[in-house]
Amino acid sequence: MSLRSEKAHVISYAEALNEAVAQEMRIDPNVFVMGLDVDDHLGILGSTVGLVDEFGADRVFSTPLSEDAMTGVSIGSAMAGLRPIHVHIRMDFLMLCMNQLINIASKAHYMYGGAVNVPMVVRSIIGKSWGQGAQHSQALYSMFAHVPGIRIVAPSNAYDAKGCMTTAIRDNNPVLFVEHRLLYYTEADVPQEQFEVPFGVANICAPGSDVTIVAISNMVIESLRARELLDGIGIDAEIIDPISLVPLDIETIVASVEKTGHLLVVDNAWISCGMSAEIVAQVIQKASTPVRVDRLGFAPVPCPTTPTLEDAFYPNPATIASTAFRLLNPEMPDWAPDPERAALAYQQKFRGPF
Amino acid sequence: MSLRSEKAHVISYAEALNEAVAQEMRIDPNVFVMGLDVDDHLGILGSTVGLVDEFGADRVFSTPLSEDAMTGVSIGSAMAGLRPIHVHIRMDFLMLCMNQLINIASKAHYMYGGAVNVPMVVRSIIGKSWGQGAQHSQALYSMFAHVPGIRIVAPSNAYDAKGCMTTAIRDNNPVLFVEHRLLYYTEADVPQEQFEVPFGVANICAPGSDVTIVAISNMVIESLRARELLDGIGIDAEIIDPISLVPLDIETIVASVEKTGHLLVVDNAWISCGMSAEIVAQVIQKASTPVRVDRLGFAPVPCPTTPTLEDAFYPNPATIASTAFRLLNPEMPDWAPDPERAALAYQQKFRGPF
Amino acid sequence: MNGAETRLYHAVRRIRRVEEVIAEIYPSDKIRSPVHLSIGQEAVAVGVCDVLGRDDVVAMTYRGHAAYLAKGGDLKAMMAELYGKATGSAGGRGGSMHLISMDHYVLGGSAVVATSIPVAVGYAFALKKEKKNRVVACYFGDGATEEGAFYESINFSSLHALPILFVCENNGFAIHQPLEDRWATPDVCKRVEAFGIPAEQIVSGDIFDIRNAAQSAVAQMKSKSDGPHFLECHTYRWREHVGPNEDYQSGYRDRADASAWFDNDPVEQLGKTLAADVRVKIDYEIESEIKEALQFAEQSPFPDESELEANVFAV
Amino acid sequence: MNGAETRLYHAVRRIRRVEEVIAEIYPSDKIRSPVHLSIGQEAVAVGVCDVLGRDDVVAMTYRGHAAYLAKGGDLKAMMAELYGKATGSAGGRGGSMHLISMDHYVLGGSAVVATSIPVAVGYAFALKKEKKNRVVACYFGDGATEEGAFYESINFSSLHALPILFVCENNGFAIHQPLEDRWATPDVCKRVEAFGIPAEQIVSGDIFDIRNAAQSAVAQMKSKSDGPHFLECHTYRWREHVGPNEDYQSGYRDRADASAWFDNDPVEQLGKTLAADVRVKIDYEIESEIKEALQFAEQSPFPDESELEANVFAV
Ligand SMILES: Cc1ncc(C[n+]2csc(CCOP(=O)(O)OP(=O)(O)O)c2C)c(N)n1
Ligand SMILES: Cc1ncc(C[n+]2csc(CCOP(=O)(O)OP(=O)(O)O)c2C)c(N)n1
Ligand SMILES: [Mg+2]
Ligand SMILES: [Mg+2]
Repeated sequence: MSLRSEKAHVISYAEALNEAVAQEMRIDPNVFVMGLDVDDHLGILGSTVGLVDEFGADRVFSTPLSEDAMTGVSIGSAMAGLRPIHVHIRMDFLMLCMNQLINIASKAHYMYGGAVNVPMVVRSIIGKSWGQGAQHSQALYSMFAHVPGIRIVAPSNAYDAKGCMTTAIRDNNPVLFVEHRLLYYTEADVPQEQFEVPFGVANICAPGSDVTIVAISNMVIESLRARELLDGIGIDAEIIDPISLVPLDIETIVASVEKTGHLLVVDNAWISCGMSAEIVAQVIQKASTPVRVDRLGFAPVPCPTTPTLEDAFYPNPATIASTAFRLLNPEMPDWAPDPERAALAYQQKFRGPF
Repeated sequence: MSLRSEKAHVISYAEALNEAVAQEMRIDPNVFVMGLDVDDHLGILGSTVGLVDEFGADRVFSTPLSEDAMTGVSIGSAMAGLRPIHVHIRMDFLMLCMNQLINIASKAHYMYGGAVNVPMVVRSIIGKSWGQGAQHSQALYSMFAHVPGIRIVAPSNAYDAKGCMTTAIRDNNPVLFVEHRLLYYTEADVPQEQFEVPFGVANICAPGSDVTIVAISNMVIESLRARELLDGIGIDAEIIDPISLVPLDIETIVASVEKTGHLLVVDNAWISCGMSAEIVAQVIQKASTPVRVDRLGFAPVPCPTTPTLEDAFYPNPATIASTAFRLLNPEMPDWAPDPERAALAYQQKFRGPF
Repeated sequence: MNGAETRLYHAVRRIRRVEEVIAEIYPSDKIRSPVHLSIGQEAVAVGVCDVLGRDDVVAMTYRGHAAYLAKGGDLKAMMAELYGKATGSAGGRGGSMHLISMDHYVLGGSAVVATSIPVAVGYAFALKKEKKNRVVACYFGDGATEEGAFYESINFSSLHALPILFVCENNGFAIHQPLEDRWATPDVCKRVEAFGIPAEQIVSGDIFDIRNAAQSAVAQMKSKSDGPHFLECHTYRWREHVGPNEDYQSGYRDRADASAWFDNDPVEQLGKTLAADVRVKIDYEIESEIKEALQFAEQSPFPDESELEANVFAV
Repeated sequence: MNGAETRLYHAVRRIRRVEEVIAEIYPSDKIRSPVHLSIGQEAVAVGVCDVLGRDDVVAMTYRGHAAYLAKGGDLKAMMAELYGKATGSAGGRGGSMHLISMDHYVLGGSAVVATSIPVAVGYAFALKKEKKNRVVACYFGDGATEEGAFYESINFSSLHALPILFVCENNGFAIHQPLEDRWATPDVCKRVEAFGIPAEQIVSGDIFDIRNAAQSAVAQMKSKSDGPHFLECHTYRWREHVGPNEDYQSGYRDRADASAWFDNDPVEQLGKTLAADVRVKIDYEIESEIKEALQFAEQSPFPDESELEANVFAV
């Protein structure tokens, strides 16, 4: 181990992404970054700041507002041997590039009999709305998980963000990289040197014996807080972060559920036909013991802007805790934790306008 | 009842769609039909033949190859009070209009506080590939079922096709209408006069006590044949056709599963994050008795063109029957029905080129 | 002419002041929603809307306060919407980016660039069928012309000779990216003309130039049904892309570039043409209206949490 | 010049005969995959590919047999692919619409109209970075120019001065829809020029006209790095949109329209310029090659069912 790695290197999620990309760009000239606003002074909430200065406008550039064609450009350049990182500041905008992503990127390797690879990273930010509304708040990764051929990762902390980004860039397939805006400000001690977080290996963030909570992206943080709340009433929750959704480490989840007998999937997305459905279905098919399950996610509505409704739109530590309680104690009256205790510090940092 | 309705009126699925649209166009001048090739001599496999002659080019017209904008045009015209029927000869092409469908059509009513409605029908054909390959074989309705605000129907026979089409045109919301190409040639006795098939009411196509098979679109036909095969070895399968996927009549499905204790969902689409996952998850959450489940759908690959692989890509009566058998008898060796008996007559009718 | 000047002054001043007040309130977090201000761009909204009939239609973007107000949208409903109140134009479901007023034929704004363009074309398609000589005016930014949907839309609208006036508010930037990084050639009018659509570029920012061009386009659409027209209006965004502040310090543009536009300010220019007491009266009226609207917004209730899942589908 | 004629004759005749044979075989269902024949359109494929270097790249559509063969794609691998065999160019996974040969720099065809255009632009982007003076030739139909992706693609390619020759095979129809129902104006070159891209229309269908235009465009891209060029080549599809047959009886077009194109047939025209024995020798060679390729396809094995789920992801 080098001296450098022995000192703590506490960086934010945004810095972790930035560092992973910069380090890989230094050793691989084929890596480049494009997307709206990757080269301005804000640099995608800091995650691309400085890259254009170091690597030049040939390798870090903003594009016209042409998400569809630019996705095709990523694909074509990847087929030619480059390694594009295509950045979208909101996942909602991926709806403009579905044709290229679903009809070309996900299929090219198989459909052309292995003649081409499409090593590209599609970065897209999801996030709590803060009044941004229905078109700026969606987390649509389940659509991509429906279609074979695209890897999906949704790291929940700076360490995984850096390691997953390195793995994603080096992967020879399209990788959808899901980044929750509220996580950008969270920090972790992250190795300074490059490292890979392998896809398909879930992380048991906190052990527990009563209920398994599988939480995606920032729901990991919310669920860890829910775990504390549950702990206060003697319920011991195990929190699992799948990190990568495709491939999914279902074995780790099943093993946990076989131990606890209870599964709550907390997704940062709509429930219907979502990852929460898939995880529940796979667990039910694979578990060798009886299981009770529940799911949490966005309310089944377009995200409203007004705070009263918006607050109710998302799962939060209180709803996670009380849902877990109900799952374990269906006969008992509902329980809700003290709202004060349920608040999450990291959310206070985020204020608009966007 | 009129004399006319007492005579049998046996028509094909294509004719049923055509008739429903024509009848509604006669009484509602706001209804119009657009989409690539709706007015040529082939008329979308017959389903739009003759409409331009009766209603004129103002109300039945082909468009430029501009799926994205034409979807916006549908939406805008619907907001203005028209009732567009936008036809896509392959569902794969909806990937070009995801932005309009997901970011506008599904949200407009809610996002604008009820100020506008979007009464439009999006017709899209899915179908067994016959060597058409990865980009001409997808059934992507689960993506839409993930997002609140779009109704989805997938009628499996001419009767439901006509009745659902009438309901869809009259509905004040976007309706995704899913039509399986192989069903186009199937016939049924269908009322000549207009009628509505209500959304959200499943059809128990065949009763049974051992296993509940929920089958979507043409998988209903394949499952009915599987039921015969199972019957030959003494297994009694109940076949449920949800007809509409959003809203979903989960109560009927749950009631059946509580009776049989076994649920097999057979989808005409990929499994991961699909309708099959959603149905399984909802049943598990709602059923008051223990349930064993399994799912069938496309193989988790882009659809290959070669017959050997393509045949293995789709569920069929034999795989449905043997999967149901395994679900009921996990300890017994696998069973497979006689392939000859498992073949489906209606599929022989279909030959390329498309 | 003096009538026009008074009317136009009222309209631009009202928009300016409303947005200045929004900017002042903003740090309080009472408006918990991103705001894209049109301060500096009012002449485009007002110049075009001034020639529209009451039942002509306006389609706009997330940067839509100006067009909403210029077309007659209710200020109370707008402020309440920004405050997330049940009395807002979208019942608090839409916020600043999704203003709508079907009573005043203001189609809702969209937060996804260019997506409202084909929707506006669809509305124009319905108007053509209706045969009442109504037209749609469709606003969008320079950045929107880079999206494929724009070309698909103009092609279809020209092919079907639809009554739609496309109004490109060219403020030279998409967020912080200048035109040169996005357009292969600077001449968007030429691109549009290639689809058989008459196109006019107005670089002055002058409200009368804009109004005259719009008037003649709308007149032709109404009298000759000659299909779409296109206006490219140069303009300048005085504040940051989103949010209440100026951002000249951030480096992507220079305050010096802005100064010609400050000098050209339609509020001041029109104001100067009015008698002092006329102007004061208008200004006072506007302040009172804003005060009332704010009070309305402040006092209106939030939607009740129990309504969250209602009205996803229309009945 | 005679060298060129011999070479070009070989190329067009080979494509013609391959597709005629495919049409003959088709009713047998041995080719269980939709075929979009280029019969009648060979001059565009051959005229352009003839001026490309071996390591220049071709991108094409579902109607891609001609371009695949003109660029040097292997006939055996193509026939095996149509037969769904493991030895096919895509191992039987792609079929007629997804021919590919990276060895010959033939990018795969796509079944979704216009989707291969931005992909080709992306390849050109990589070639520009590589600085080896290679270019991409990107084929697409007249219908493809209606998709938004087309405009987004030409804007980006012009903005970044990418080495790509856009080749529009304008056969006047998208399936059965004539241009007039789809294009607001008939002049696609003007639309493209508005993005700063030199564009040339070739209405003759003459293979030398096409070749000359392509040659000068490619030469400029290679010597001056002057960015994209565009060719609109008028042509005519002799058979139905998809499938092996003629369809003049179906009413959407008239055999009379076709007759000028029959008279103009490059296979016949070029054939006439050759000495009889030269021609016979070439024809014989082609028939032998086709026979061999068919035999290869027939005798090759199907992929094994067990391979279905392999290779969704690259390692
Ligand atoms: C499809 C899409 N891509 C990107 C964005 C992010 N974005 C919001 S506004 C904007 C700039 C739009 O520029 P322009 O059309 O010129 O309008 P302006 O903001 O200058 O009024 C961008 C890129 C978006 N909202 N939608
Ligand atoms: C995006 C998309 N829309 C529709 C279709 C159906 N389709 C297949 S080929 C075709 C016509 C394309 O016409 P053109 O680009 O002129 O090419 P041509 O077939 O004439 O060579 C259409 C509409 C498709 N494959 N993809
Ligand atoms: Mg702008
Ligand atoms: Mg064509």
